[in-house]
Amino acid sequence: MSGFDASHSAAVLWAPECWPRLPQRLVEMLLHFCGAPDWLVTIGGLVAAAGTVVGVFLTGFALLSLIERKTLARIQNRIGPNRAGWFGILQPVADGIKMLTKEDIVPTKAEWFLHLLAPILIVVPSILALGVLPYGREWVPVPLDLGLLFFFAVGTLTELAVFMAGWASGSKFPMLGAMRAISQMVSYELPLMLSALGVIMVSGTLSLPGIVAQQSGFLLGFIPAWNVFTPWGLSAGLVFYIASIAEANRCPFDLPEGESEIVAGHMTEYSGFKYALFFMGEYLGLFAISGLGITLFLGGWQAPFPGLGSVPSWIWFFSKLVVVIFSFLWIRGTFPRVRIDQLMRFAWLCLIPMALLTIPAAGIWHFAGGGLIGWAVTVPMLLVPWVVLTIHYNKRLAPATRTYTFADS
Amino acid sequence: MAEPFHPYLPFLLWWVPLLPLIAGAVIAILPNRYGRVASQIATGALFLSCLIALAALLCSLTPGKMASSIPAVTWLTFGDVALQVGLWLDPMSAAMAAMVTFVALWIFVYSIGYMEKEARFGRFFGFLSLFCGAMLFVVLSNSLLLLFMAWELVGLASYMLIGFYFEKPTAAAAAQKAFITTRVGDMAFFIGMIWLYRQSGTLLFYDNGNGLLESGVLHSLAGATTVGGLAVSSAAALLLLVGAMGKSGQVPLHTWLPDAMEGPTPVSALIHAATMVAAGVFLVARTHPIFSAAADLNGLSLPLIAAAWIGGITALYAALVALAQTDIKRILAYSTVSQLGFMMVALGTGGVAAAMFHLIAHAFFKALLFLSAGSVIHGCHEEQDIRRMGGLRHAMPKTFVTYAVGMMALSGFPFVFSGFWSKEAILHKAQIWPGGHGPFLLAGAAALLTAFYMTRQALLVFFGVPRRPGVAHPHESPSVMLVPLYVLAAGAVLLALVGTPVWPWFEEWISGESARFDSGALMKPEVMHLIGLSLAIVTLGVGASWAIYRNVSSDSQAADPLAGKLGGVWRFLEQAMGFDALYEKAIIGPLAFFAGAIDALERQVFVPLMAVGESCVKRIGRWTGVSDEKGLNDGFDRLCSGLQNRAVSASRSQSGRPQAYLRAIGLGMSVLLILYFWLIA
Amino acid sequence: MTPLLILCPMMILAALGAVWLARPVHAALFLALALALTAVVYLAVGADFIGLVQFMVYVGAVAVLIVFSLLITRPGDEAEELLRRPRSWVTGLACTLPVFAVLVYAASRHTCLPDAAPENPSLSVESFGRVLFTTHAPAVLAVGVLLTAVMIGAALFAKEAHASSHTEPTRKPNTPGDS
Amino acid sequence: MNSSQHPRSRGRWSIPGLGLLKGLAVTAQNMLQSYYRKDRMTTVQYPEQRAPISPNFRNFPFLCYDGSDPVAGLRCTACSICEKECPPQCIYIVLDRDRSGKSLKRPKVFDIDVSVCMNCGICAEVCPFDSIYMDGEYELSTDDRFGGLLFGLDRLSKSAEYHATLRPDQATEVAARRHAEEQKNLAVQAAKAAKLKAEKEKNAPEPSTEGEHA
Amino acid sequence: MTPLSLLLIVSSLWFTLGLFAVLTRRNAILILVGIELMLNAANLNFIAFWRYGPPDPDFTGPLFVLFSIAIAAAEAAVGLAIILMVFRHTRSTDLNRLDSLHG
Repeated sequence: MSGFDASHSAAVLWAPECWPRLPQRLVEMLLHFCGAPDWLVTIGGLVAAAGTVVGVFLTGFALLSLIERKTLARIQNRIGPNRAGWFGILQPVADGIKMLTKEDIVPTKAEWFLHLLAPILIVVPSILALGVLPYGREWVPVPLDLGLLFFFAVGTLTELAVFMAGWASGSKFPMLGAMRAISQMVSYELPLMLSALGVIMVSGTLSLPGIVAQQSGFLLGFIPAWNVFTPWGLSAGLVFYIASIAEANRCPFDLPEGESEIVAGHMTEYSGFKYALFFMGEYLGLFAISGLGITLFLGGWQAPFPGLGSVPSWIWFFSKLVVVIFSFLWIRGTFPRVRIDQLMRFAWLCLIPMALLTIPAAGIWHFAGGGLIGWAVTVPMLLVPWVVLTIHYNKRLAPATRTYTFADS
Repeated sequence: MAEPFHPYLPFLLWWVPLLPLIAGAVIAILPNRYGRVASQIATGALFLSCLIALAALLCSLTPGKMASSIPAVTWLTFGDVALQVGLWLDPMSAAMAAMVTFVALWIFVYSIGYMEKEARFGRFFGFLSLFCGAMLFVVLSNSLLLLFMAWELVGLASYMLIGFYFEKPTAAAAAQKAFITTRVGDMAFFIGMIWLYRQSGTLLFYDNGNGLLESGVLHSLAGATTVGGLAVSSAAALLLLVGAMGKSGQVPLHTWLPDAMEGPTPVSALIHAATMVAAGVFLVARTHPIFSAAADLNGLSLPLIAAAWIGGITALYAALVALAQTDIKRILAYSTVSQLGFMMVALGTGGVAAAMFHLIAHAFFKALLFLSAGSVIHGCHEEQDIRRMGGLRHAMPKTFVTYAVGMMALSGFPFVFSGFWSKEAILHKAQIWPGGHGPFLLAGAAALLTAFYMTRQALLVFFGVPRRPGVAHPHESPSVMLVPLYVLAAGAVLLALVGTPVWPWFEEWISGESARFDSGALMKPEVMHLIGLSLAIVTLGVGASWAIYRNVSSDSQAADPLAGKLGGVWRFLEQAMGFDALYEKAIIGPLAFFAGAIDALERQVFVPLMAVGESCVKRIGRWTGVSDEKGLNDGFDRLCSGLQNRAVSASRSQSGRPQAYLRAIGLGMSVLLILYFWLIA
Repeated sequence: MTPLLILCPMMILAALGAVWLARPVHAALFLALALALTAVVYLAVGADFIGLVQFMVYVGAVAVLIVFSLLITRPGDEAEELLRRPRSWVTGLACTLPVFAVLVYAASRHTCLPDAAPENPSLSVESFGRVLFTTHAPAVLAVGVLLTAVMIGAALFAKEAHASSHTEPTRKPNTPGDS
Repeated sequence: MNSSQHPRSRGRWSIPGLGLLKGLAVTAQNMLQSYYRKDRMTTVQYPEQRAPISPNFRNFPFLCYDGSDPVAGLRCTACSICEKECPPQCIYIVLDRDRSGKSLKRPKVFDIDVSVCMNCGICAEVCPFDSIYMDGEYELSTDDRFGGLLFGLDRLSKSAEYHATLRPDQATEVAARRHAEEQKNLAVQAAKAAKLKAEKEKNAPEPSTEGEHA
Repeated sequence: MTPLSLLLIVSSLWFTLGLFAVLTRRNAILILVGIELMLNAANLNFIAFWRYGPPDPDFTGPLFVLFSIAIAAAEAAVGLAIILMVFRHTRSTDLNRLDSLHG
């Protein structure tokens, strides 16, 4: 990125498409007119850009923590937080104040440094991952050529952080929770990455803006050319969706912190601000992985209907994000938590085979040019294994009927 | 008429062999209880591939487009060497593919009825599909390498099918015998293949002038000489011939073929008619240009002569042995060996087209015969001994008719049966062969005997009175088994239409010329002469057999009428001229003797020596004991404890810890390094 | 050059930590740090793709695997034992120092490459992938077969051990909670 | 999971995933209807709204008095049965006496330490004077841990009307009984008085004139 | 000091340290740590020579590193599986306790 380019016209600067970059431009302009050297202008602009992303998503985090509680309450026919501010709108602030003012407890047996490092390491990769997503036509904070690889690479750091949290707490529940979390994350990372492979093959690039650009246009004039509207894309997207629920430790795959079994998993020995950091890391990770799913399968910032070019593209991205996040909440409000053996079996026996199958399907689709032949070959190729695997999973791999000795069933 | 099919040919032809292979793979992962589904998959896949093969046959009928290469696919690249595989469609392979798929399809249908009650029903069809797919690759391959791989697959599938009843020790032994015997030939084939590759740098048959079977490469192959002035092409061809002998059951590698009767009857039909044994003959036919590359002016070359003689000998030998057999399937097996000998004669004497015609005709009527025999066996409740049958034409009239058609085609009944014309063509080729009359005479005698023993078999099985003690009443087979018989019988008859001298369409087509109708061809003196000879042979054989076996005793234990007249010769024939015994003596015997000798050495020499040593040691021990008692006791103890202490401290270095060893190694290496630099400085 | 000057001492320190620290978990975490620093070095010299792969495989998979097995086996600290057995590390040093000397010697011989040689351009994924899947396709296939075999093998190991733990129920259970 | 019988009983299965979708539909319905069907919402907005408490609800004890004077109308006679029966011994009673030391049959001190009380209700069970009952009040939080939770007579004494609002059935029953007893007592006293009078009349020859004077 | 020689020195130090760990560590998993260090030292050399060495249009260095990484991952997986199996049998990952072959 070069220094400030004075040739930016005011029209471009103030266009709705560019609003999210306003802070960056303004800081650059300010520094430029103050006579700062070029490198300082660049760095200042980058800091402002990063600040925009972080600010947007921290606000999102605050709102989400409230909306999640409200939604879950409504699903359970309750009202939810409504005391702090109008309709409880200030609840996140109240929570934040509570978290910040709580005592920070470090257990005697804990290793204080790793204990401190873990919550930080949980937040960092999420923010890094958020940095490479394309939010709009003009809004890509860091346009990397290897964006997807970068996303997955930093994503792996979370596992080490969880391990640190579990181990450094020096107590049993965190340790058990960390072991669960690591085995779950390792298992579900495979289908996650494998399902992204098909997209890489078809778009021929690892750059996330490139992947979004590949999904532009409309089929038959009204169906958006998103990957999810192809047979392999639907299959891979489904795998990606399920695996991302597990990667984000969301219900029904939230056993690392299954409060009815192991208190709070690896976060058991944390309190106050560190605990809040864990929460923040989790929500930011949720945003990041939903954003990646949108980028890979739901067309990123592409508009869902033709003729909507005047609407700023980042609005589409965030609308999709809201829909996806809401689906996560809905699922959390609906399904009970699964058992750990069911969880692992599902990953290894259902998701990974399906993710592997989508790769040849994507290849066939690519070389068949996507026409009727592509549909004719890939639909049965994917549909049959899905049906067979799910029925098989339901019938044979589900645990045997339990008989209760002391209770009438 | 097949014009619209042409553009899709390169894509579709791959599916001819691939469909059965895929079916086999699918069946392999199906649970055993889905046997019926498996049979449907296998038959359906073969049906599709049969349709494609017939379409391909139609394509190759178009003049000028008779040969088409399916673009080669690079299979593996090692450095700058690329191994290519591809398919080749010419009249020969088209006809073979159509025949294999068609005959095998009906064998599949037949198996659905025949193997119905089998526990491993599904697996059987998996193997059958694998077998067919491999054979189709053999037939359609445009590369010696692909052919060889498919060839080995054929061997594997035959091994599994012959040993299908692996609980039976004889079946398991027969499967091993088949596998190992053909392996002898395969080794030669492999060496020949590698030699050809080394000499020519390619394994593709046709490759725009650079292929193995095209003139440029053939010239260079024939030009190079090896041991004894033999052209390289001839030497390699001889090796290929050995491979073909192993697969096609030529003397002396034929012993596995009769034993292969241990497999289920449809398997026998498949092996003898369409797939396994035909592979050998097809190999020679396909590589015939190599065989004749170094031919002299008369068209003679060493491998061709060898093929002709081996074929003749095999034909006569097997026919003789078949005379004395009593197992219905064994007779058919030997007749197959004999007919393969015919084909070899034809190949040796230059009649590739005649050989192919006989191969295809034989496929039809031999499949027919085997399936009919299976029907008979099925109807007689798994009875295979012809001495215990008889009079079956009343019990199973439909089977009788089809069997009679097959038997007459095999014996060479004149004019309306394909066997007559194909055999006649071979004899014609053999007769005019410039290399001598030996193969012709051998083949003629074999034809006579063929008519004889086939008539004998038919008489014993279907005529006369029932001779079956303790066997329940025979019954006709279900229609799922009969329909294939009708179809194949029709084929055995109808094929005669395209191979008569009057309209030798098939041979001309194979040779790449357009056939024309020539009613005068029948009147040519040499053709008339030969037809007369054939007629005489058949009449003589059938007549003699009729005379001898017309009134066979109704006692199933009674000796064969010929046995008394021939005496020892009969028994010799019954033992298949002692080939098995010969191998027993020549190969297994010495090995057993060697083992026995070593055993004897152990028992007779070493054990007594040990006994002597033992007594010596005992004596010494007693003496030492005494001397020890007498005063060495103390000193010896001290010595012992001292030794023990040293041993303990020495054993401490063997800590069993890998790192200690590693460190020791590292230290040694460091010392060496220091020494090295010291010496350099 | 500047990033390297910053990174190299950190790498050395991290490796020292991985080798010298008494607590196995600390050693493993330092290994993870060292591997991550290597990835950063790769990024710094322009091998972006390799750097990210290194991060993903080593930090994301290998380090996590090592740490996970440490969690399962719960080894005790090694400090005392290492000090109590000076023989092992004295001999270890005796073995490794000459190796180090030889390596440094070899390295010094190789720096006679022209320092002013033009630097290779950084790694472009597209051309890299093209080379990988054309010239080296057999090697990729071989690695694929190897990885499949490893997966099956590791699963078999785990399975067998599982069976044996069933047959020998008398073994003393692991004493938990030393951490 | 869709069948009403057993989730995965042999031989019955449906389209995979259908059960999940049904579950999602149920929760979606819950969520949407919560906005317009008020009968779904059961939340009571506490400080503004309160749920009526059940007559069976019991919290800490209180002392009941009749009439309007909490001292004079107190039913308690300081008999100390409750003090003795109380399992955690959170009741402390001092009997009120006059100068001469004669019992006034009322408590001078009646303390209950509600931080000790375990709400068992035994005191209310054993009280023969219908004096002590379990209260329904629950907003007792205080910042004075000791003094604020030691309830004296002033906090414990509550009127019989309060009891009637808390547990109407019990209160009317008790009131009726007490009234009957009172009537009986009155009758007995009247009888006694009549007897006394009769004896007096027997002793005195002309009681009637005396009575008229009285 | 050129970047190449700097990287070479770091890599030789890493190799030496890894070897030292292999020779002196007692825990089998930590020996694996040492082996990983040695492997990475080699990888570092490949990258260093590719970057600062003679021109290399075929990406030989990165390719070798890529394969080496794949194989190292396989090695780690199998090695840890073996160690875990040993652990299940002997309840220890201490190599010095696995000396049933001692003299």
